[in-house]
Amino acid sequence: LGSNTESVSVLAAGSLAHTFEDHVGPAFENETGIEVHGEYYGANAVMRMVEDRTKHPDVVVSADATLLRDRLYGEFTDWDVEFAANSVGIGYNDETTFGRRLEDGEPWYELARETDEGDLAIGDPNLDPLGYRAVQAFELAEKEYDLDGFRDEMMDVVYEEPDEPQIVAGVESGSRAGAVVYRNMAVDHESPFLEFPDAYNFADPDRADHYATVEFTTDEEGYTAEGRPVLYNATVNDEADEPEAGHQLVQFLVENPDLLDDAGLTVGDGIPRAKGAVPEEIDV
Amino acid sequence: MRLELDSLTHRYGNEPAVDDVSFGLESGELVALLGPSGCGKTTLVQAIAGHIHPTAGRVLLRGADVTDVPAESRQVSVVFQQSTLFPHMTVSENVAYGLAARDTGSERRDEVVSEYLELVDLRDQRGAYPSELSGGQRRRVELARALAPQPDLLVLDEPLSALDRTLREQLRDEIARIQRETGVTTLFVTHDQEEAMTLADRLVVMNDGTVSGIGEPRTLYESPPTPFIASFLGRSNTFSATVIDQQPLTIAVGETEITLNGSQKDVSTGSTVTCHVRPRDISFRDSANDGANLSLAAEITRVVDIGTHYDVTVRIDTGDELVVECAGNPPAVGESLSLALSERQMTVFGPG
Amino acid sequence: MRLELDSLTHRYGNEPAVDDVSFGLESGELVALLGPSGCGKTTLVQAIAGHIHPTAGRVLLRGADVTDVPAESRQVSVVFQQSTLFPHMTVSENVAYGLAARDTGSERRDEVVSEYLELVDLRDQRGAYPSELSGGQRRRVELARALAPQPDLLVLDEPLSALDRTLREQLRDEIARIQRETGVTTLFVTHDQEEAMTLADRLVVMNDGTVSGIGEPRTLYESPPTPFIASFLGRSNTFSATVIDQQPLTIAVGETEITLNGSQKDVSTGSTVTCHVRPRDISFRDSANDGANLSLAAEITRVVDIGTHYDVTVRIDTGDELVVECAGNPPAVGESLSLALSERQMTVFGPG
Amino acid sequence: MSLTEVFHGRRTSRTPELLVPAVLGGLILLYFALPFVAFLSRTGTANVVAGLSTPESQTAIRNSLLTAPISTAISTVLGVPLAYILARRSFPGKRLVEAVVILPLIVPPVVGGAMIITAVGRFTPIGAAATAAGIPLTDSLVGVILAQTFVAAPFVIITARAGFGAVDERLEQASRSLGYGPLSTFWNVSLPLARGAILAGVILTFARAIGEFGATMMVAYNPRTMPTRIWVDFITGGIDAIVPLALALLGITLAVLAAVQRFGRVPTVIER
Amino acid sequence: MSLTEVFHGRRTSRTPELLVPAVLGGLILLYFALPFVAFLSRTGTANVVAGLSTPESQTAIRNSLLTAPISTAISTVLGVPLAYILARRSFPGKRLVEAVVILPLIVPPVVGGAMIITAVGRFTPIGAAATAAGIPLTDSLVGVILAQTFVAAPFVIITARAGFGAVDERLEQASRSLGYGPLSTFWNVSLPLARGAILAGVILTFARAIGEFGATMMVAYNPRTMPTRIWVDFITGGIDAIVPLALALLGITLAVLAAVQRFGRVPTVIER
Ligand SMILES: Nc1ncnc2c1ncn2[C@@H]1O[C@H](COP(=O)(O)OP(=O)(O)OP(=O)(O)O)[C@@H](O)[C@H]1O
Ligand SMILES: Nc1ncnc2c1ncn2[C@@H]1O[C@H](COP(=O)(O)OP(=O)(O)OP(=O)(O)O)[C@@H](O)[C@H]1O
Ligand SMILES: [Mg+2]
Ligand SMILES: [Mg+2]
Repeated sequence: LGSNTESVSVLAAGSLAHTFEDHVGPAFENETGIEVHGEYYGANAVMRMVEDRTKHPDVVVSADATLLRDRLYGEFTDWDVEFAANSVGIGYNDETTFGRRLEDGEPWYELARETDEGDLAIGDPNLDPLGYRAVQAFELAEKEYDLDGFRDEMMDVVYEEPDEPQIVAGVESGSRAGAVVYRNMAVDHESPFLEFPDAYNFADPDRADHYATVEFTTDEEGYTAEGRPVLYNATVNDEADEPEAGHQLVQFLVENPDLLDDAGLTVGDGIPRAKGAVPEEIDV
Repeated sequence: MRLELDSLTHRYGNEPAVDDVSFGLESGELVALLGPSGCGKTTLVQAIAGHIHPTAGRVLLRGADVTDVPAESRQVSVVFQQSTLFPHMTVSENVAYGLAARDTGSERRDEVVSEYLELVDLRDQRGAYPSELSGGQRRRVELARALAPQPDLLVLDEPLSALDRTLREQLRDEIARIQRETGVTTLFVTHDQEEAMTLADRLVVMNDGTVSGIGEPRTLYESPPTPFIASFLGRSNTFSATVIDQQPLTIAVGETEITLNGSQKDVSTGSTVTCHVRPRDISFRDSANDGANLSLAAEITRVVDIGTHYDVTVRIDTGDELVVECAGNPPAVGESLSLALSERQMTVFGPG
Repeated sequence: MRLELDSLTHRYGNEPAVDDVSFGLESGELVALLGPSGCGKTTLVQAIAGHIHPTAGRVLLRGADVTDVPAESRQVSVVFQQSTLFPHMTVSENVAYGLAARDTGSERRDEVVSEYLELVDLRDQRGAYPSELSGGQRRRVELARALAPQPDLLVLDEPLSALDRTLREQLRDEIARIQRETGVTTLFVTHDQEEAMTLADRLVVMNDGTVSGIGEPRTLYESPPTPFIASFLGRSNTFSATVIDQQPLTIAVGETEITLNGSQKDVSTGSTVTCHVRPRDISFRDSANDGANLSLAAEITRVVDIGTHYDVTVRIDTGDELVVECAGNPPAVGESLSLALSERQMTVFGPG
Repeated sequence: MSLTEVFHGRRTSRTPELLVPAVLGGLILLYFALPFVAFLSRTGTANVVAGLSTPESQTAIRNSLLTAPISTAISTVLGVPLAYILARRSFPGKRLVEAVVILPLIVPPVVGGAMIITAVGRFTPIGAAATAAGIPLTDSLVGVILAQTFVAAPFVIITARAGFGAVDERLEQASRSLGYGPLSTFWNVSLPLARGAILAGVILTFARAIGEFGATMMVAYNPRTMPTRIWVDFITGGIDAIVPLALALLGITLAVLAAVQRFGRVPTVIER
Repeated sequence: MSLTEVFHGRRTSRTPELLVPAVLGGLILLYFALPFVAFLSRTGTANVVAGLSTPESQTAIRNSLLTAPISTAISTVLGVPLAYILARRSFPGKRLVEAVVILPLIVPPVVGGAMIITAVGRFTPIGAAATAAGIPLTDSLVGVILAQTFVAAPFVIITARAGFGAVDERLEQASRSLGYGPLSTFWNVSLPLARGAILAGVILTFARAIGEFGATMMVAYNPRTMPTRIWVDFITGGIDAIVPLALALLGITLAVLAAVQRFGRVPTVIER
């Protein structure tokens, strides 16, 4: 049982499944001979599993840089590297009325207001950054276009999906007209995508302050997340079985922005960026 | 005709179990279907009841062809050979089951159930479940269940075989009484010759899937049409003889010549015939055997005390051994005696 | 003793099925266990075989207490009342099963299987599965399976009840032969009196969970110790009489006085007694009934032709009805006749 | 039952006979029990009551108690007749029908859920029609029931079929000969005799339905049932957070099981 | 079988009799089949061969074909003896044992998986010892087998128990009286007579094991089996991407099913 080849285990946010499975993994193995064993859950679940030691990955990758720092710093790590950004928008099904009208150029917020309950999906804001980012995007859009009560209206009609994978599947399979997703997810699934303007797409690190004007507090734990750019960061678990391979993988992410770009992520200026006591194996 | 089988044939796979069987029951008749184990009796019952579809032939009930009619529409009450009591119902629920199907009111139903449980001597077991009954008790419940709906056609597949003689005779008499009183047409399957002969208006004797003979019990018993029936319908002795003359038929048994005035058998002179006579019908010649007009010399070879009587085995001239039933004072082994038998009780079968 | 039951009692729930039964079988004996349906025969068999644990009492085999010994160590061959053929084995595999347990070599096994299938007349069914056999054929396979391991103790629970008479007698004779030849101790459970009396060295007659009498067949038949045995062991007529005198015992049957020289019954003068006589043992008085020393006046009330003989019902002075078996030429209904019966064949039971 | 009694009476003297099977069986029991014991000993049961009194837990329990019995009822009413037909009739395509019956067992529930969505999602013809009629088939209690039924119904079908197969056909013949048609015979004889098996199947179906997560998550993540709530609790609060609901789930199922056994006088759960 | 024949012979004239059950049964069949049909008709089957020839798919298939039979074998070897004891003996604590047997069915598999981790995860004494011995119990094929066995074993236990319950105890008595002890009687009589039920249980267990996802994901996300691979394909490529492996999974299971039926001469899958 098991193979002799070296491997590194990665616990990553679900929105990165495609990136790691189809782009990073094969390329990394090609270069180093080390297999990438990925596991993908919602970003919150990832943190939870590490904290509880349900899972013990070598590398942890988060879709929300701050989340990782808040949850894992101290006990599991004291550094991380931001290696890519992503933008938020609406993935839609172009066979639905909603989709067609969106393609015809009607403003998404008008159309979204007219949808029936459940036509649009967002991630579960209590579990998943993608979920609360959608809520925050609604709030920023409300401010942007002076749409009174838009956020609350939307919260009444949207459906909260548990996990990132279901969101796109719902749109694909005809269960939803559209969903607030990351760009790379739409790219993965080759489904049409309407990117939000920079004002509320969370893609621009320079607008961090603007994004931070909205916040969301989760039901369960009362964890308050303020709006911030979608920045993917990675770290190596202090308890890792294969810290060497882990460091190599993080280094590989830093060195291969093109690969990430191909996967639908954005690697703009100022990225990669290190934070904390980055080990010397890693050179940003 | 109430029930008629018309050229019925049934095969299990390729094995024919019943082959071209035809017979009928007149309304009100009680016919016993008799035959050795494996001869196809149960197969016929299943075909009549509608639980197997015959390979060929027809089943007619009350004049109508029912070969394709489902069992529940045939209105035939059946006691199956293997127990079919409903294990989840008590004795009285089992008996009431057939009544409910016929829309008997529930008060009347209780009455009828009690009546039939009384009949089979199971008042005290009313509330018991079948698993709590002995083999014989189960049988009796099945009988009561079949009789309770007062059907006009009753098929009983060995209903009494698990019972002791007292109870068997009692139920046999009851079946006969019910049959007499209600005139229900009854087909009674049994392997017990005595039972068949006691009960039945007519016998259908089967052998190896075919009908071997049909007739009234005494006729079949006293003048069996085939050697099979002769030996099957009661204990039978056979010995061979040679035909010496035709008119009147005279045969030689060893050195004894016997003239049979009554028999009109079509056998040629010189041929060998088989004679059949029942152990009961032979006695040892003494002053009283006036009715027995034939004599044979014999030597006693064995005497078995079987409780109710003695079985005395004798050897006659031809070397054949015969059994003689004898009520008391059996002769001693080795003794030479003269056997008395009457022409009326002897049957002669031609060669082949 | 080969097999001994010591004060055996068994209750199902609270219902006692067998109550304080004790009897034993000597080595080589063939004992028939006889009794009406539901009297507890099968319960005893199950206790002997080790499939139920008696509520009280002990089972001893070959001198050792086996009450707590599991069935497989008891070395008792059993034919159960309900079929227990293994449905997933062919006929010959079923018969060979018990041989394999006893480490018989496989060649020898085949031989023995063939031998016993021959015995029960089922050569041709070797390869058939039990579901393809008729009721009687299954029974025969079970018999062969029990006999094949040549046990020294055999318990047969109604092994022949599903068979036709010819086969039954044949197998009965075979069982008797095997028993004689091998000396296997055999307990033969049956509800058939004739079978029991033909086969057994001794009878154990049960009634309602208790032993009603034990003895040799003829003794029990001719001098039944209890009215139950009298009526159970054969057809029985009873009529009441009054004791007139003690030495010699003289009784009045209606207006007829009968003196019984041989009977030494302890009954007081003036008490009412019950007399028992079998239908076979009564005849109509004519010149030949020399052995029958007693006479009773009677009137013919009914004549039934039951094939092998006639059942003639007569009414005597006391109003009791008796049945007389009569081989031929029955008298006419209404005729008045004198009955002949012999003292030896009459049993008198005291009051109570 | 006399046979139970037979064994009862001899139990003490006989138990060692089955030592080998007892040891083998003990191993798997141990393996089943170990995770539960470890789970409970790790987490403790302190705050169970508090955990169950939150409105979220209450809602989840209410939803589960509403949907699981309905799914079980649907599965039973539709599945038992199918089981009877499968046990008693041969017909062309029977193998296919049998394959269809076990398909939902083979497919991982999440995949099954995805398939259900492709069939009845809100923009499929069926889903759209239902939504128009005011009965959305996804993201609703109806959706939960659809998911539960899909995943759990094979249990009652398979168990009931085994039960019917064990009913002696001759008893049905006897009922027919006593004047009852096939349906009344089914009702009076086959059904009561297979009752034990059917009840066992119903219990299994209920257990599977109330514990169903994968397909439910796909078809109706909201409204939350106990398993979806457990998942959310797990992700937000970790393994310790799921103790209250997990215990409630086990408790409810075992209680239903005991009730059905007592009420239906089924000797044991998993009998036939 | 003569009884089949009985019905065969009458089928044509009788089918309408069972119209009501047939219609009810048809409904649930339709509901089972609909998602599959919708799924396949939506996605088509064009690139199945291509999808199956990727190294990832190959590995997943290999891992599944390795682990599922082992889990099934373990479940059978340990479960059938337990089933026999449950069918034949009464003992104190029997109810508890029965409850333990169905616990894995009640718990949602992900929760079950989480529980397994609390018992044998790498930081537990058992898990640590095993890892030290070079046999890690999580994230390994051994872990997959542990998860599959936990989730699937109840099936063979429950089905086999039903099978043993239907075996006439008198046949076992006859075998005992012919000189066979309880173990040989079990082997020669009870086992062959319950064979149909046991094989059906083995098939169900195999189907459940090879399709197991929830617990496997928790205990051993890697190495990937077919269901975990399907999941990853699903989250990376969406619903169309899972067609090849989903079809392969169905195909393998149905093939095993057919083979066991033929080989074991079980009349039908789900019989007893
Ligand atoms: N289901 C079956 N499959 C194959 N052969 C069968 C089947 N049932 C009966 N037979 C065969 O058909 C023949 C007739 O069987 P049937 O049961 O009708 O006999 P029977 O006269 O009732 O015998 P018995 O007096 O022993 O009950 C037998 O030779 C038997 O072996
Ligand atoms: N399992 C049981 N539970 C309760 N009562 C039973 C059980 N088995 C038998 N009995 C009762 O015990 C008594 C004796 O039954 P048993 O089977 O020993 O009778 P039997 O003499 O063999 O009768 P038969 O000749 O009818 O087979 C009967 O009254 C029967 O009702
Ligand atoms: Mg028969
Ligand atoms: Mg008995």
